[in-house]
Parts: sequence; structure tokens; C-alpha cells
Amino acid sequence: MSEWTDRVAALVAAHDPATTDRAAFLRARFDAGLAWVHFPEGLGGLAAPREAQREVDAALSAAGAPDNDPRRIGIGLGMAAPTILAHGTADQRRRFLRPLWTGEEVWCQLFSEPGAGSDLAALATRARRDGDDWVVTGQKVWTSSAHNARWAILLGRTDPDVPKHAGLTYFVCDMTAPGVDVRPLRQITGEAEFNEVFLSEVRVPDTDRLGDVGDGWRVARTTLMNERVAIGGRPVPREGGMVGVVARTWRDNPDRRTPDLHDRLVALWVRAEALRLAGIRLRTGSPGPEGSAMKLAFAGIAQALSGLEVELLAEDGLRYDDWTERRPAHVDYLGRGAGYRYLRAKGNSIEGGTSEILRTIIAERVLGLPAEPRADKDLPWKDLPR
Amino acid sequence: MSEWTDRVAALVAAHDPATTDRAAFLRARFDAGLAWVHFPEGLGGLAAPREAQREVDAALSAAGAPDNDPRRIGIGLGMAAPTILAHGTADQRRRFLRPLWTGEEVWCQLFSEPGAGSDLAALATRARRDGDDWVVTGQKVWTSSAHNARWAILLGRTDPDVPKHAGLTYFVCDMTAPGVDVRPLRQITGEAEFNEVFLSEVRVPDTDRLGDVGDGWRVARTTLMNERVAIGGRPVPREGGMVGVVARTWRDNPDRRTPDLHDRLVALWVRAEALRLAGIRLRTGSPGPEGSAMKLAFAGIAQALSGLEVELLAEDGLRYDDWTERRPAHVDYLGRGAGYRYLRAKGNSIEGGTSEILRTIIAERVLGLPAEPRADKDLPWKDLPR
Amino acid sequence: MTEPDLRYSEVEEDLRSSVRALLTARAGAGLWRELVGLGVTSLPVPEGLGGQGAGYREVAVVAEELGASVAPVPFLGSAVLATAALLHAGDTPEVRLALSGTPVLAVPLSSWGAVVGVRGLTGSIRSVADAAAADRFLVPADNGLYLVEAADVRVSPVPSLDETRPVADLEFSAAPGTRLAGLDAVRRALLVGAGILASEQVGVAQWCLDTTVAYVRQRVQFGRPVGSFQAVKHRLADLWQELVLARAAARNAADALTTGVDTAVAVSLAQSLCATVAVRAAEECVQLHGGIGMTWEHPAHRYLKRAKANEIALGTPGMHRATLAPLIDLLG
Amino acid sequence: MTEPDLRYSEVEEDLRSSVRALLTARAGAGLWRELVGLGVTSLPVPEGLGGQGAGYREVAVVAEELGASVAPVPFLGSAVLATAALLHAGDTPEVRLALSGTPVLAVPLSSWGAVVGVRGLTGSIRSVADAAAADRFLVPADNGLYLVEAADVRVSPVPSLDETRPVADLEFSAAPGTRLAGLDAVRRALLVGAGILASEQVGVAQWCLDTTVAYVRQRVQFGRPVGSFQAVKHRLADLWQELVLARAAARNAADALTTGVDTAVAVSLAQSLCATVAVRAAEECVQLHGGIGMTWEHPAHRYLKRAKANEIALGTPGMHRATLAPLIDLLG
Repeated sequence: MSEWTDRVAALVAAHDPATTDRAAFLRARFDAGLAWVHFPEGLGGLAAPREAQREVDAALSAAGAPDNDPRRIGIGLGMAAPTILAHGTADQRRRFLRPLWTGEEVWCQLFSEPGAGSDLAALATRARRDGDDWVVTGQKVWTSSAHNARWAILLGRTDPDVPKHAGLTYFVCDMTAPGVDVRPLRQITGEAEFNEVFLSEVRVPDTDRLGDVGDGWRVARTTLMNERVAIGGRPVPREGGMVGVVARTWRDNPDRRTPDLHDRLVALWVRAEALRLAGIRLRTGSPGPEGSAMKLAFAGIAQALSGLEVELLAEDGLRYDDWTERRPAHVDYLGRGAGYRYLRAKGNSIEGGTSEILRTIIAERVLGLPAEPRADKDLPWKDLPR
Repeated sequence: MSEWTDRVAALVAAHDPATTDRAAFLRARFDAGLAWVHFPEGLGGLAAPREAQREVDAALSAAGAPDNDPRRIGIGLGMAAPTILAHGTADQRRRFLRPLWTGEEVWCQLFSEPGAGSDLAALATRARRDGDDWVVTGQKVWTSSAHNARWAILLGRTDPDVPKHAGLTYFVCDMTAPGVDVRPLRQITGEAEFNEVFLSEVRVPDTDRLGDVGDGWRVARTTLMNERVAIGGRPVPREGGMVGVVARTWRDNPDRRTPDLHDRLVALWVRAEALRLAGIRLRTGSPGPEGSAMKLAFAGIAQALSGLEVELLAEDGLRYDDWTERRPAHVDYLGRGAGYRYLRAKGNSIEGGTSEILRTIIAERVLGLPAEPRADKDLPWKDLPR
Repeated sequence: MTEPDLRYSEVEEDLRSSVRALLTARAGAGLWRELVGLGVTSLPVPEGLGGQGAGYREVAVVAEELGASVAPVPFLGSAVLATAALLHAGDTPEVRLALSGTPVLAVPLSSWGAVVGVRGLTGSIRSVADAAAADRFLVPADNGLYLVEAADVRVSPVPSLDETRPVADLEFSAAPGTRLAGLDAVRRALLVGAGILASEQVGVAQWCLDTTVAYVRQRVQFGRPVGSFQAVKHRLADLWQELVLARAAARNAADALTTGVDTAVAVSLAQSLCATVAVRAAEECVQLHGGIGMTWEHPAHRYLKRAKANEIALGTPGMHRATLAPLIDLLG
Repeated sequence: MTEPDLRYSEVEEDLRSSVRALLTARAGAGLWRELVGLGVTSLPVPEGLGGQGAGYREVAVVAEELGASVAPVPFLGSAVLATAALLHAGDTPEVRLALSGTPVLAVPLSSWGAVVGVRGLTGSIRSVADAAAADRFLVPADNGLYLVEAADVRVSPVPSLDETRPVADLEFSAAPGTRLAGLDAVRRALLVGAGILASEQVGVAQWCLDTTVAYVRQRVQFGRPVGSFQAVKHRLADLWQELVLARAAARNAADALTTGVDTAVAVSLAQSLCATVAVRAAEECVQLHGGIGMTWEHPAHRYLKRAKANEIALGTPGMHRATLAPLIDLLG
């Protein structure tokens, strides 16, 4: 029909998904420029409009082609890849993007630290130059996939004597290198979704630096911008997500209903549906600043709904499905119990930008309210209060 | 029975309330030290414990004695009197306190300005020294009773070249002096409870200064502290105040009830009753910082209740009782309609310290959280941004 | 379910600009005539019936702008409620006659759900919006909707909480009238009215937010703009976020009134949200203006009164949640 | 109505200090024995029955401290619920026997209002708090409350949302038991339990507030203590204000349980408020700790889980509002 279905047909003809090894097929797909069509030729794309991807994916899916299990490699696809594309050298793009996309190499992100959460730019992990290498020492936290990852994107402090944003440099870190110690971080749900990563004198070759020395904050903004775009971007059916789960619990438990819970549930259903509608406006309109409202509202609604579900379940709400310390590949809101949902949803207003930070962003960038007086922007990092 | 009933009996025997002129009786009561027993002798009191007043009042009331209509002279009793007692000269106390207490002279307060609300210390009304007088020019606002008042307590700026708190002086201002122009200020309720007061070259004799030149902020703190103590200080019966009014509307309108309004009303009844109980703890315990919580909670509850009442009244909630621009002597929550209550209650979180200011006070003085960095405390007033 | 179109089209944005220009230039008595002249009062009326042949999406845009200016015009009572009832009644000479004037639907503005008619056009109806502007009334009676000349009705204006949309009491004593339709026309009018009112509420809320933001940017206390204080910033950010949801819901209601898809859900969804957001925005506007927001002189109070009256109008949020529950299979 | 005494007496403050000292010094298995030894588990039991002859005001102070430390002891199930039921049953040898051990009331912890008993001591009861610690159970059966030896009950612990107050399922197969009282003893126990739970919730909330305040005072981000940011300050001020109301309500419930004046109103008033305040305080505690509050290592999660489980325990806030409404003549 279109150029895209033709290209897919050609790929599938040359590499029959039924008989081709999965990794081999994905490599062939990458080489055909059908991995992410908006990427440049030779790097998995064809410099085509991003919108064409949907048609390509649909045609491949119809042809029975395997996908690259995007949930498993979300950080690579969503954060590392756009950053490498924007700031990497030709060598770095060639080396990293293909196995990243095929999933042969998993990526993780070494940004947050115990002392640098919302104030990421204050991070303390030190990277000292030593010949052709950098020697990295510090502690990172909230790292998902670290235990499966081959590579990490890493922000380190290369100059403590300049203001905090100016002393950062962005690296690619080999997670198999000596000195990288990954430890599971157990959460209030009982699971260990994330890790702490201790870096002791880890050597990173200068060729694995992404962007200029001291330009790490600018490079990281590419990463973080792509993180935020990902939220609220997908079309969702009515009652998709948490509201659907709780509505089903409601429908399944007629004897547990009370007028109080009823009015609150309908009010939350309304908010969830309005959020879905706002998502439609956001996707079909100009990208605008509504994205941060989506994440803020999403967290509030998910937390209120999951809290209500526990209340509704009464004597069953007092129980928990499983306290085993598991290491799940992704968050399983739908497969787990109400208590899990309640606890895990508490993270929605912390991870990927706290609700407090989002409110400040909205106030300043959307509403144009003045920033607070700040003393920490111009002082040398080493002189900042901690 | 007690010393106090004896004293009351003696006063009543000497000045039979049934035959004595009201003002004469009140003057006699003042001279007998039974006006405010905790004030010094000769100034309407007997240097007695404040608690004794309740017994005195009860005995006088039982004897049919007139009172001094405390609602009409609230600012004099509640704010001017304690300030004059604490900071006035012997002459000033003698001159002002007796007619203040008897109600023969009404007092008002000239503090707030259009540009100095929450930030009262930034006020701009200028007081220049001229011989034995001060010449005062400026604009004051939110002045209740100004149109009936004989005297005002006034804060003026006597030195613009020092930081804002240091350049203020506290005066007593004759409201009949030339240059004092009182204009009613209409509110969103339609009433003009308050006034704007324009001061043009008003001459205030230096003998009417209260406290030292430049010490006005310290004197004003006495006034403001007494303002805040007044709130939440009286015993209230269950369903006293706004909650009782709205509960009666509920009981009178069975056909207008909905499950939504029902749950909200009971929840607000709970909060109102808990606030009343907290008031009991506050009164019977040490005075502590709970007072600011009382005002904060009071405003929120009154606003939510009055909003609910309008909703409950449905087609009657669309109506208003009276838009006439009246000049009431006090707020009449119970005598007016639901719409009035809704609108007037909006002022509860603004007047006498906004809810925002109260939250900051609680956070810093009760919880011990750090103050925000401030640039306005040390700059000369004239150099402050405006 | 295909996704609704919730953007503002270019045509709709042009319409918004003309209405806004008119509202900025004009106030007072002539405004309604000018709006009629511009055609914005007959948008959903087919061209064949003398209207613009547009839809409720466009009506909603006008309602937003009228909300943002709390314009004292009988748009809701006449161009929305009465017109919707008349369009439901079908094309008759009486309907054409009524559409050519300023008809007003004679129901208490608080109506939602059941409509009790006057018996034999004798009786009274309280708190009718925009009644003073009417040349004819559409009156629900026990067996249908009747057209009654305003001259045959005793109209008693009452002091209204929202003076920009005054209500009045109507009295009928065996008034002469023509039957136009069944009472389902009234139910349709209330549905349309509630859906369009959501956009008006969005307009009210947006004005309150914009005005508050502008004020706290320039108002200085403690040597800083009030709008640089974090608690103020976060509250306004939350309000803006609520408005993002409310606008999506209001647009969805306007679209559903036009397409006829899932209309009852869309309308009650929007009313559950938008009424509350408008009240909250207006209350924050008064609060964050401090003393000046409590004065008669500042416009904030007109928005507060409109928002609060609108919260009662055409069903409270609680009533709309109760309406919604069975439609979305969430029974109590 | 004379005003209730809502202060903490000196005796109560002394009691608080001893309990707090014990909780600070001790943890783990021996804690319950030490509490028993201190006499704080038999406060409302008359001296003639081997107790302290104190009242529910004192029990409430202990509950506050146990809440503030989320101590994993069977205080609620045994020293509050079971003791209240036993005291209602009157002085019999069986009651004396039960009071000398660690009896537990065998109802789902979520119970409020109607209690459905097991039929002929055969059947099951789910989600019973503190069951694993019981030496005897007080079991509601169809015609009264029975004393059953724990050895005659199958106790199956289940994973609990709040691991500091684990619940278990009980199974009875024609268990031998002695009838102690009618089911009104259970209703009395639930009333006492709900009233005392309010004080526990105040203790939970106070710990969360204190811990959060301490954290934001020392945690620096953007070159300032997080606690100097106005939005954080105002939220904590609001939380403190809620806690002032909650504490007044909880004290009032404890006082009413002691005096017997207006008890049902006082208990449901307190539960309507305190459960919500504790959850809110715990949620704010997690949120304002940021990432560290989401870890298993930090104690915040134990308070969150206790607060949330307590919100269900002995009637949700909504159920207590429904109970309260007719008592205060606010019918729906």
C-alpha cells in the first residue's frame, strides 16, 4: 500500500520471522532502517517522520515479526538512545545504538544520589581525569535494571570548584567494569525494583564521555526531557489503568459499598476520565506544557484510587498478597493486590520528578511566576551547604 | 459569698442600676475597680487575677447592671486598652482608659494600608516631626468603626532611611482632627463594614505618641498579640456558630438532602465539634500556640459550611437577602441569609492575619522550621521593592 | 470507541476572537443586541430556521468567553436553554416565531432531573434565570411545553446571589399558551444547558487564574512578588492542573452534544468537575488578592458569585455524580 | 453540658513517660511481657480483678505511645478489645481466668456495627488482629460470646498489610467453649476499641509529623533546608492543625469512655477524624522524605501501613460518619 508496508514486506521476505532467529531478525530490521524510522539512515532509521513508526509496527506485527520487548529496555530506548543520538560521536552512535535497540545490551541510568534527588545537579559522584581514563567514585540510587545492564548513562562531577551545573560531565559506564557494585534496594512494597550502585575507582575511558567536559548538565537535559515526554503519551481506553482495577473491585463487591465510598469513587472516576481526555488533547494538539499536569494529576488520582480500594476491601484490605523480596522487571499494578497498588502508587509522586518539583515547573514555566531567590546557582559546588 | 460578690453588692448598693444613668453607673463601676479586675487600681481594676472577672460579670448581670456593650467597642477593649496599659504614660492611661471602657469614646485602628497588608511593617503612612506635633499623611484601610470613632491607634513611618521595622512610631490619633477623611469601603457582601481613612497633614501632638520614636513595631506587637488571643477564646456550646445555622437549614429542608451533601455536612460537623473541643483544651491548658490553629481551622470550616449551605438551598441559594449598602456595627452571620454567610466568611481567612501568614507562623514558631531567606529585613525601607 | 476531537478548531478560535473583541469594546445595554447581530446567539439553529447552522462546540466557545467576562446577557436562559428546547420541538410557525426573539426557558435555574410543570398554566416558578430579558417563555406544564407571551406572565425580579445572571419569580394565572412539545424537550434543554455551562465555568476559572497570576506577579510583600512564594506557586500550579482536566471535560461535553455520542456521560462528567473548579478558582482569586479581593470595587466578587451560582445551576456536582453512577455501571 | 476535661493529667503524663522509656529501651519478644509487668495492659481492670483500677483515659495514653512506636504487641486485640468485652461480661471465674492471660477478641479487625457470630462454634473468622499471641479467644457465636482455648482453634496467620499488627484467620470445628455474655459485650468492645484506636492514630500521626519536621530541617536541596520552602512549611502547618483537632477528639473519646457521657458520639467523632489524619500524616511523611521514605530500610513505611490498616480497623471514617448522623440529628 504505502512506502512503509513495501519496506516491511521486503524485510519480511528477506528474513522470514517464522524461521529467522529473533536477534538476527531484529538486527536485520535495524539495518533496514525500520527500528525507529525517525533516526538517521545507518542508525536504525530512515530520517522519516516519527508518525510513520506506527504503520511500520502494525505491519510488522501483522507479519508475525518479534518485537524488541520495549518494556525490558525502556531506559535504553527512552533515555539513552536519544541522548547518544543528540550528543554522541559517530563512533559512539555506531557502537551503542544497534545492540541497544535489539535488546542485546540493556542500559540503566546512574543519575540520582542519596544526597541529590530533586536537586540532581548537586550530585557528588566524583570523576577524576587520569591519563586517557576517568576514575569514578560515588554512590547512585534508584537505578532500575542495574543488575541486568551492560551499560549505564552516568553523570559525574568533574569540577567541584565551579557552580554545580557547570562542573558535571556525562559518561557511558561499563556496568561490568571493576569497582561497580550493584545492590538491590528493597522498597515499601517488599520488592526490590531498584538498586543502589556503588562506584569505587571505576575506570571510564575518555572515549566513553558523551559531550564536552563540564557540559554534562546540558546533555542530561536531553535525557530528562525524553523521560518526561514518555509519561501520558500513550492512548488509553476508558477505565484503562488504576481506575479500571478499582471499578472492577467495586463491581465485584456489592456488599461492601457505602455512600461515602460511592461518591468518592465516582468523583475519582470522573478525574481519571478527564485526565484521559486531557491526554487526548495533549497528544492531538501542540505538545505544550500540559505534560507536567498529566503526571501531577496521574499521581494524585492513582494514589487516591488505590487508597480507596484498600478501604473498600475492608477485612481483605488488612491483608497483603506477598511480602517476598522480588526483583520484578516492571511494575505490575494489575497483577498484584490492592495493598501493593496502594504502596507502589506512593512512588508516583516521587519518581521521575516529585510532585513538588512539577508544581514549581508549572508555576514558573507555564504560569510565568517568578523564581524564588536562589543562592545555590552561582556558588562553587564545594561551598554549597549540604 | 466571695470578695467579688461583696464588692459588686457594695457597688450596686451605692449606685442602684434601676435608677442610675447608664454612663454614670459604668463610670462608678470603673472607679470601683470592677471594669477589668486584672488592670491596676485606679485604672478600672484591682490588680486581681483575670479569672475573677467572670464572677464579677455574673454577679453584676444578676443585679441587673448595664454592660458596656463590648461588641460595639471591641477594638478599644481588645487592642487599644492593653497597648495603652503596657506602653502608655501615666497621663495617657488616665486620660484614655476610663471613657474607652465605658464606651463614651469609641476607638478604631489605623494600621493596614493598601500596600501593606500581610507585610504590615512595610507601611508607608508618613509622620514628620514639626515642633511639638507630628504631621501625618497617608492612606489606611480595613478600619472598622472609623466613622463612629473618637480615637484611633495609628502606626506611622517616622524614619524611611532605616529598615522597615525600625522606622515606625505608634500614635493615638484624634479622629475629629482636620485632615482625617473617613470613607466607607463596600465589600463583596454589599455592606460597608469597614472604611478607608485618608490622612492629609493631620497634626498629632507628641504627647499622643505611645512608646518611643522608632519603637512602634514593638508597641504594635502588643496590639496584634491581643487581637489574636481574642479568637477562639470564648466557650461555645455544641453547634454554636456557623455549624448550627447550617445544621438547622439541613433539618428544615429534608427534601433537598443528597448523599453527597450529607456526608460532607457530617464531616464538617465533626470538624466544627473537634475545633470546639480543641478550644476547650486551649482554654483549660497552657495558652500555647494552638491559638493560631484555631483561627486557621475556624476559617476553613466556616467557609466550607457556608458554601455547602448555598448548595443545599438550591433554587433559594441563587437568591440573596439584601444588597443594600449598609454600615453594620458588627458581623451578623446568624441574622442574614446563606449567600451573605458564604461571602462574608471569605474574609475569615484574610482579616486579622491571612491563613497564609498563620501557616508560616505555625511552621516557624510551633514546628521550628527555618525561615525563608529574606532580603527585606535589613534594607532601608525607602530602598525596598514595591 | 474512536477518540473525540477536543481541540479548538480554527473556526472556533476565530469565533472566540470576535466575541472577545466585542466583549472588550462593549458593555451595558447594547451588548445583547450586538451579540444577536453577530449571530452568536443562534449558532446551533439551522440556517433554514434563521440560524447559523453551527453546533454546540461553537456555542461552548461563546459560553467560555461570556464566562470569562461574566457578561450580564441572557445567553444561558435564551440562546442555550430555550433554543435547545425549541430545536427539540421541531419546525413549526410558533417555534420560528420564538426563535426570532428572546425566548427564555421557565424553569428554576437549579433544575436537574425531574421537571415539575405548572398545572394548566396557573401557578408559579421560582428563580428563573434571565427572565427579565424574555419576550416569551417556554413553560413546562403538566402535559407538555408551552409558549407563553411575557406580557401574560407576572415577572418579579429578586435579589440574586449572582447579579450578572439575575433570577426572577414567574407567576401565571390561567395564562394563554401554545403547546410546542412534550416535556422531553425540557430534559434535552437541561442536558444541553449543563453541557454548555461547563464551558462557561472553564471561562470563569480561566479568568480567575489569569487575574490572580497577574496580581501575584506584581504585588510585592516582604520585598518580593507574592507570586514568588512557593506555597502560592504550588497552589496556582494545582489550580492550573485542575483547569487542564476541566477544560478537557468541557470540550468533550461540547463535542458529545454535537456528535450525540455518549452525551449523558459527557455532560455529567463535565459538570461534576467544572463547577467545582470554577468555584475553587474564584475562591483562590479572592483569597490570593487579599483585602482588595473582598471589595465591591474589584471584579473578583462577580466571578465568585457567578461561580457559586453556577455550582447550583443545572444540577450540583453531587447530583451529576449521582446521575453518572448508573451510566458508568458504578452502582451505589 | 459541662465541659469535658481534655488535658493530660500529671498521672497520665507519668504513665506516658514510663511507657515511652520502656519502648525506647526494649524491642522484640520480651516487650509484651514487660508491658504486662508494668501493669499497662490491665489499666481499666478493677483492682479486685487483678488490674490497675484506672480508666480509659490512661489506656488511651498508652495507645498513643504504642502508636508512636508502632510496637508489635497485642495491645489492641487483647488489652483493649478483649478486656472491654470481659469487663462487660461481669465477674465470673472464667472472666478472671481470661483476664489473667492474653485473651483476644475473635472478630475481623474491620468490624463495626453488626457482628455476625459463628454458628455453634463451627466456622471461620477472617482477619483477626493479634490472634497469634492469644492463649484464649473470645468468640462471638449466634447466641452469645464464648471463651475458647486457643489450642482448640486453628489459627492461620496471613501476610498482613500492617506487619506490626498481623492478622490471622481462625477456624473452629465444634470447638468447646464457655458462654461469657451476650453479643452486647462485643458491641461494647468495638466501641471501646474504636475510641482507644483514635489515640493510637494520634500517636502515629504525631510520630510522622515529628519525624518529617526533623528530616526537612536537616535535608538540604537547592542549597537550603527543604523545610525552609514555603510549600513544605504550609503543608506541615496544615497537618499540625489537623492534629490539634484530632487530638482534641481523641482525648474527648477517651474521656467519654471513662465518664460514660455521650460516648457513642464521642467515639464516632474521633474515628471520623483521627483515622484520616493518621493516614494523611503517614502519606506526607513518605512523600516529604522523597526516595528514602519509599525504602524498606526507613521506618516510615511501617507507620504508613499501620495508619492505612487502622483506617479500616473498627469502622472506616465513612462508617463512623454514618453512625454519627442519626445521633446528632443530621439524617440523610
